[in-house]
Amino acid sequence: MNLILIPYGPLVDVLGEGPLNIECPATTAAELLAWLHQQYPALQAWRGRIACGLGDELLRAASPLGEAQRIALIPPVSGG
Amino acid sequence: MNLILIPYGPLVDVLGEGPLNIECPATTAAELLAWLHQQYPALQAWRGRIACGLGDELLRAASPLGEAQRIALIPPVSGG
Amino acid sequence: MKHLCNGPIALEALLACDDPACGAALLFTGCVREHNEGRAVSGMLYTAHERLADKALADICSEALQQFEIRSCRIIHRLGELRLGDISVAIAVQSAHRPAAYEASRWAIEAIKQRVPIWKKEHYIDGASRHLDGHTLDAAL
Amino acid sequence: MKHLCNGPIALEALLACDDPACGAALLFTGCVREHNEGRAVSGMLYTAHERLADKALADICSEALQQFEIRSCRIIHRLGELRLGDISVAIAVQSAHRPAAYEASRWAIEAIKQRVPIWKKEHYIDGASRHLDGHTLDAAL
Repeated sequence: MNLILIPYGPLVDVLGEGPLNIECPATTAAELLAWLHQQYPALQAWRGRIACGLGDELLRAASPLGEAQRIALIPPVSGG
Repeated sequence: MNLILIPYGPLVDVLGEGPLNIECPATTAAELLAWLHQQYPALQAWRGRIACGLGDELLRAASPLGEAQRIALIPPVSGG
Repeated sequence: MKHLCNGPIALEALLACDDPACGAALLFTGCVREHNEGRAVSGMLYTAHERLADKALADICSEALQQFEIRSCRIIHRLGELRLGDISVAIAVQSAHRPAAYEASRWAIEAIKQRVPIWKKEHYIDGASRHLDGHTLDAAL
Repeated sequence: MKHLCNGPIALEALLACDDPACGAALLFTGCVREHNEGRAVSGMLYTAHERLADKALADICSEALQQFEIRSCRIIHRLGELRLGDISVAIAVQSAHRPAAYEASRWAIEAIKQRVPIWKKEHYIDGASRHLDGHTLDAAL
């Protein structure tokens, strides 16, 4: 599946500003993250700590992904 | 002893704006209040609830009073 | 009288944060409410023993600085006739970290209500007025 | 974006109290501090997932209104490059009685730090910069 990834916050330091056009076998949000961790070992510190956003919604683990979707990669937050 | 009493807050409703010039046998703050309660039965609701001020100090029960002092009569407070 | 005023409280001055060690500021304001204990309020008269009230408010600021990890505490209480919505009291606290600001501000407003010789007289829309019940000072006899 | 801004936060608008049922107002402001974790800070960059952040801040306002006896809750978070002393976030809560205002304000700032997709990147006087550690969202996978 083709996806467009937008890294946020400290993930920009690891993945660049993006958007990243990727081609991956993932069909759910959880599968996307598993694939990402395999492809980018530098994400190790964020294992279990990244949320996926689509539009103005956060995705669940089993949320299905669709072709050409823009997925926000959202690391731990530090506003305030 | 001659004293000048200045009522504050709701005590103004009972004793008037003041200052009240009084002549009384009290020699301490506690004695003054005992005498006041005798003279002004309308103060009944404030028994044990009035503090005495002299200058920028609050008096203790045994604080001695002096001739012609101006004593502030300070009922329960309701600022804020 | 550093802590008392007779007109609107200057909030801008209270908000000013020129201490770069502060990461949090909390401004509490109390104002005249349209209802109290079920009665419709039209306004409020605040009177004070000004000398003792100013001293008590200064004491509260000093004690807040001692008791809590805060960098500043400023309190202004307004006196005179206030209308609905007018601010009667403002407490500005600044600190490095936010928990101390909340704790100190909360402590200060309770201390004001318990210790400062200021009195409210409520005016009602039916034309009546009355002094509110208050907190007896520790020094009461 | 109702809850986000790119320049100084307009505090006057947040302070305005035109609800005569309110007796208490609390304004929390967080600002950039000169030290953090022992390092001398020169400034801070705030970035956000703006759409999700605005929604999360709106949710926090709604939830505060449901959970606490308050009449209004307004939150503004500033984004972009901030200097020392600049206000990054402001929370204005108004209520009939003060305890609810304190509780809601305190709850809201904690919720902001835990739930809103905004990130700090600290700049240090030695020229270095780094993103701060943060709170993992409940939705993290």
